[in-house]
Amino acid sequence: MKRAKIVQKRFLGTSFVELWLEEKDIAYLASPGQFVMVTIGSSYDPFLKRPFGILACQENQFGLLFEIVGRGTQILSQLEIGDQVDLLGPLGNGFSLNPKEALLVGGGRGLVPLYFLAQIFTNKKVPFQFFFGIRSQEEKVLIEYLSQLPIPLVISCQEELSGFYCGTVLDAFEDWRQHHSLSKSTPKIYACGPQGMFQTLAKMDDIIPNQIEVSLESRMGCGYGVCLSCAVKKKGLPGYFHVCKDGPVFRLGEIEL
Amino acid sequence: MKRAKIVQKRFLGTSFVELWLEEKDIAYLASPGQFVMVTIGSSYDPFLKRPFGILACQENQFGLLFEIVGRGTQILSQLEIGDQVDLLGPLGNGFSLNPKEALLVGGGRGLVPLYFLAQIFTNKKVPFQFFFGIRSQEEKVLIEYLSQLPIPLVISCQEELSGFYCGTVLDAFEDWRQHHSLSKSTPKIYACGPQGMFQTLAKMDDIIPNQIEVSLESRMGCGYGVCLSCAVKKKGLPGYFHVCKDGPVFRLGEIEL
Amino acid sequence: MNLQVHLGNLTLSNPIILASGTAGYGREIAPYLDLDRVGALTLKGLSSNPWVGNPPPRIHETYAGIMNSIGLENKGFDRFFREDLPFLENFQTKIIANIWGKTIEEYSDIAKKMNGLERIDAIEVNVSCPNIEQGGESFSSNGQVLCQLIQNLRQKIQKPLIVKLGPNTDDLNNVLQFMEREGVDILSITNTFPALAIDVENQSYIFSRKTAGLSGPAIKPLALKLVYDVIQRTRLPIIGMGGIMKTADALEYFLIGAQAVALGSVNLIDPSAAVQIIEGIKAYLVQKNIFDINDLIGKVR
Amino acid sequence: MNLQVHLGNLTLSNPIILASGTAGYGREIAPYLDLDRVGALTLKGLSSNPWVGNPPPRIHETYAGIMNSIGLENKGFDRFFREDLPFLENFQTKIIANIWGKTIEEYSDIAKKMNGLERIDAIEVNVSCPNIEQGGESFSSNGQVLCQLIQNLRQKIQKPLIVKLGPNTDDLNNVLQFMEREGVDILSITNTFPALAIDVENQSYIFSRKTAGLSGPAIKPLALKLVYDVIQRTRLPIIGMGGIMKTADALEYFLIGAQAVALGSVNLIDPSAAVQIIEGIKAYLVQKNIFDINDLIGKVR
Ligand SMILES: Cc1cc2nc3c(=O)[nH]c(=O)nc-3n(C[C@H](O)[C@H](O)[C@H](O)COP(=O)(O)OP(=O)(O)OC[C@H]3O[C@@H](n4cnc5c(N)ncnc54)[C@H](O)[C@@H]3O)c2cc1C
Ligand SMILES: Cc1cc2nc3c(=O)[nH]c(=O)nc-3n(C[C@H](O)[C@H](O)[C@H](O)COP(=O)(O)OP(=O)(O)OC[C@H]3O[C@@H](n4cnc5c(N)ncnc54)[C@H](O)[C@@H]3O)c2cc1C
Ligand SMILES: Cc1cc2nc3c(=O)[nH]c(=O)nc-3n(C[C@H](O)[C@H](O)[C@H](O)COP(=O)(O)O)c2cc1C
Ligand SMILES: Cc1cc2nc3c(=O)[nH]c(=O)nc-3n(C[C@H](O)[C@H](O)[C@H](O)COP(=O)(O)O)c2cc1C
Ligand code: FES
Ligand code: FES
Repeated sequence: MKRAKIVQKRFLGTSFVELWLEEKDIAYLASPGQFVMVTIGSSYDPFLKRPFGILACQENQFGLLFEIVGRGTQILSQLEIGDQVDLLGPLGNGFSLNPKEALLVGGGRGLVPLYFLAQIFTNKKVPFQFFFGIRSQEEKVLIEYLSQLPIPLVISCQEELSGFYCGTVLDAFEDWRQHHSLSKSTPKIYACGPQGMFQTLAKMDDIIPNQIEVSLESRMGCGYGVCLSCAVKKKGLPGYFHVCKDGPVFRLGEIEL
Repeated sequence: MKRAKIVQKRFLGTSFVELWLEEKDIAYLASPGQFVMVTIGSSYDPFLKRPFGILACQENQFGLLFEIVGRGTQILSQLEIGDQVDLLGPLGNGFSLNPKEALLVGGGRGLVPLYFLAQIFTNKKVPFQFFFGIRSQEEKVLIEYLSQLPIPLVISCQEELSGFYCGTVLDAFEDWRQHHSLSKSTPKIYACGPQGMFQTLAKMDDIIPNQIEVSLESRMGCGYGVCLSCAVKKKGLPGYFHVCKDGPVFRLGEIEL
Repeated sequence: MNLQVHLGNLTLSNPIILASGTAGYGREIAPYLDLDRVGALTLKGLSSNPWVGNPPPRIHETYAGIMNSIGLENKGFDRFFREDLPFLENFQTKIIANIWGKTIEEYSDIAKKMNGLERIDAIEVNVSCPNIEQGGESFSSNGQVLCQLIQNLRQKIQKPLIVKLGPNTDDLNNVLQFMEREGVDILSITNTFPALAIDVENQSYIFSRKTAGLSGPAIKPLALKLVYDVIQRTRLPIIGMGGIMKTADALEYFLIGAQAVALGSVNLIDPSAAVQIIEGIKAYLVQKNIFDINDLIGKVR
Repeated sequence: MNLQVHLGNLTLSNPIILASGTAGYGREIAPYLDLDRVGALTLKGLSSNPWVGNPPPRIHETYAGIMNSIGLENKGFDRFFREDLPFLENFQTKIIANIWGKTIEEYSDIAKKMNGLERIDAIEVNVSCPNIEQGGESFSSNGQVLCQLIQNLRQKIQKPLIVKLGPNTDDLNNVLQFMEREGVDILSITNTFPALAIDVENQSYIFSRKTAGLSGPAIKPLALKLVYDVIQRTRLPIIGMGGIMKTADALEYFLIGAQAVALGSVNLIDPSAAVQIIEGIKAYLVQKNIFDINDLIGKVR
């Protein structure tokens, strides 16, 4: 197990928290799509660690950005700069990093691995476009967060929000695709967001699910492959993948949603 | 349940912590010997509240002084100024407050209720003498703490410690008694300390156990009389007292140690 | 909104009960909780004669739970009658007397006395007590003895009769059938779970009786399973308990079919928990657009 | 200092075992834990043929515990043989194969295969599996069937045979006697506890099979009691488990007489816990001036 010190903390609105942690190994090794398992509190209630995607790495630090949705994230949000947390990582496979061209499609906290990916693509000069959608005004903080990156962005909001596309991120994505003739080499699509988004994406015209990489969430017991809790059904085959080992990044065509 | 804010915190050495909490009702109502039940952490592990004697009250604040001995006190020691704690109190009966003259005999963290008592006696101009003993150098911080009060002190240490009586507090007490002819109205004795101290005290010459008030510790489930966990055997009678309701202050003669 | 529930002929204004042994005789918890807010108060287990209980330590903290070995200490009927009953007259809340004995006769005796008190609305029989005529085994560890006890008590008790089961009831299916036949009104499940703890520092048992009863949040998923199993096998109304700490815990019991729930260990750490849970249930019903709590009971099949 | 223990004909360099299902097939946990430090590694339960297991969700957090409904997913003997066995050849630690089947024949089949592998030091039989020939009831819920299974496997297995019991073994006394007679070498206790959880938001069961197995710190006092009860009734050596998180927890099991302990859920949250516990035990022995761990085993009577 690794121990990391919190070196930066920031609330984004009331329900998102950005943490920066100092842990050399993770900071050097992590790649977009990978995650860490974080110990919650110092007691056995809550018991399990919680998985969080890696947001970015800088020297010997790495960032997390999480949404407060339950007990674990609530407790985590109370940590302060200087506190230590135990964690395992980096875990999982991560996205493929050498497409000719890429489209990133994210919703809500699905931002996290794509943000990291966008940074890598920027450095590597891989041309890409980032589509990002939020459900409501409350998530506006995520837009502001993302806008700090000097990257091509298309932003949508399901509520009316002046200056932004009104609809789901896939509506915006579809709209964009109709107005832009894609280059001959179809760009690779990377997606992270809620279950429903993946389902809709899989059914869209001109989409080859096996060329889309998605980063999944699932309930995890261990995060490193021993407990087999994180099952996701294989498509067209018997049995399950395990999100923590085989994923969290899968080709959209190989999993049953 | 009451919620109090921590307004002061200080480590005394490495194993004692003084906390001051803001809670009007407790601060106004508490009397020496009474205690509070403090919630530990925000999870169900550890589960039970922990009992702590009240050290002093000042306006709308009251003090605690505790020794880090296990998991609960460890967690409590990590609280910071500004943090909130849930508690019940003031609980228990407390010492009698109107003796003609008094001798206070305490060991280790037994200091707490006697410190409060000494303050009250000072205010009420009840003449008294405070005997306080520590086991080792490590507890020296308690002596320094106590020495801040302008009260007549006899201090002992079981280890050699220059300037102080070498032996147990009861050795020092006995020694003092032999050199001082007590006034006609035998002074009332108030004691708080480890089990062994009470046992020795009960067996000392010229001691009338029923004139000694002792403040006991015991394992507590609730602190307010519903669970019956805090049993202490009645002397010469069948059955048990309950430390949280019938005590924590008892006459030394009425309990089996 | 309706929170009223009917457990056979016992009607509660709401389905939140304080469990036996965790609310004293009412007086102790009253400074922290308006007794008229809860559906019922179950009294600490009483026997006909006073009983001193076990030597300390009587409580031990485990991971998210507590073990207790109070040993059924109680002041006996007479002192209860003098010291506590008058206080209870000040409230409208339903009062459930919890009774026990070391022999069937002792049970009978306290049952008759309680049955004679107007202020007592129902009688809950704790059958997880050592039977001194059977070598100190629990009454519930022998189905036949248990049935005998229940039959005897049913004759003495005209008030609603609640039988409180523990986790290891012998021959459960037959006992359940017998209780239905004999006209037991309500079951309450579960008492504490037999458990063990060792003091590794002193290399001894923590408790003088070695084993003690585990309660609290640790047991919730097990207690819920027990209640579920019994609900599948009987039509008697059920008071579910074990590890309820929050509204959501209570709702789990209602959803599998418990008509009421009791709060035990939580009272030790928060004497006003019951009120918060009642408020939480109301909020849940509003959110789910349910008017009557009875429409929630047994909704998950 | 001696940490070596003998469980019948199985000798472990120290009495800390990794429990089945919480350490994979060794490879998964090896990056976090030197496998040669532990007394033994128990493999995730294997059946002769691959088994897909249950649909998600498969895990649910409870107060200081977890419920799992993995459904015995495993890659089957052949893939284990190809993919994992070679890796295990790199270590000296003892390897215990945990096996299961849906019929006695399936058990037999995997038993024979495992018995033929040199690298496997002992075979642990998980008897808390659904028996499809008996309507999906667990093998351990019918004493007669259980004895039949054990007799059959004893004939197939020349290696040390460990039978792993759960909390609700039918007719335990007779089963224990039978196992002694048939020459079972070791017992391991306990598997997870049957438990239930409800999703109150969605008003449904959390798990598709409704019930699931509870493990982790919540069950420790109950598991310790189970182990204690079995120790009173048998002379077979015992591997105790259930909720061990820290050194003190392991010591409780040794003090009541378990010859070894296994760590389960703790591995999920801290894959190197075993090493810390081993170090903790050494420190305890030093403090208590005990040279041989065997002098600690059963010290509390
Ligand atoms: C690989 C991976 C990467 C992740 N990265 C991020 C990230 O970067 N930022 C972020 O905010 N979150 C991320 N998550 C999700 C995050 O792990 C959960 O939000 C967190 O564990 C919830 O913990 P909690 O104790 O606050 O909520 P809980 O109290 O455990 O649950 C709150 C609610 O969410 C539901 N729930 C909890 N976990 C899951 C789950 N895994 N799947 C479906 N429902 C669930 C519960 O049923 C409940 O309704 C990631 C998850 C995975 C698997
Ligand atoms: C009325 C009352 C007033 C008290 N006032 C003070 C005070 O002012 N300052 C102070 O420092 N402490 C006081 N105590 C003691 C304090 O409550 C305990 O030290 C504390 O609860 C220990 O909690 P823990 O979780 O740190 O220890 P745990 O981890 O629970 O236990 C640590 C060790 O102490 C033992 N232990 C724990 N509680 C008790 C007990 N009650 N009796 C005997 N052994 C026990 C355990 O077996 C273990 O060996 C008081 C106790 C009572 C009953
Ligand atoms: C300290 C304590 C004392 C108890 N005394 C009794 C009792 O006298 N009679 C009884 O039937 N149950 C008694 N119980 C059991 C509780 O009523 C309840 O059945 C059990 O604690 C499970 O619920 P919980 O997990 O909410 O505590 C007692 C429990 C505790 C913790
Ligand atoms: C995720 C998980 C998977 C398990 N798989 C198996 C298994 O395949 N075979 C088996 O006999 N026991 C299995 N168990 C039970 C454990 O080996 C152990 O008996 C139980 O978890 C109790 O120990 P613990 O409280 O330390 O976890 C599993 C437990 C968990 C938590
Ligand atoms: S979370 Fe344990 S195997 Fe994936
Ligand atoms: S601690 Fe519960 S009655 Fe005293």
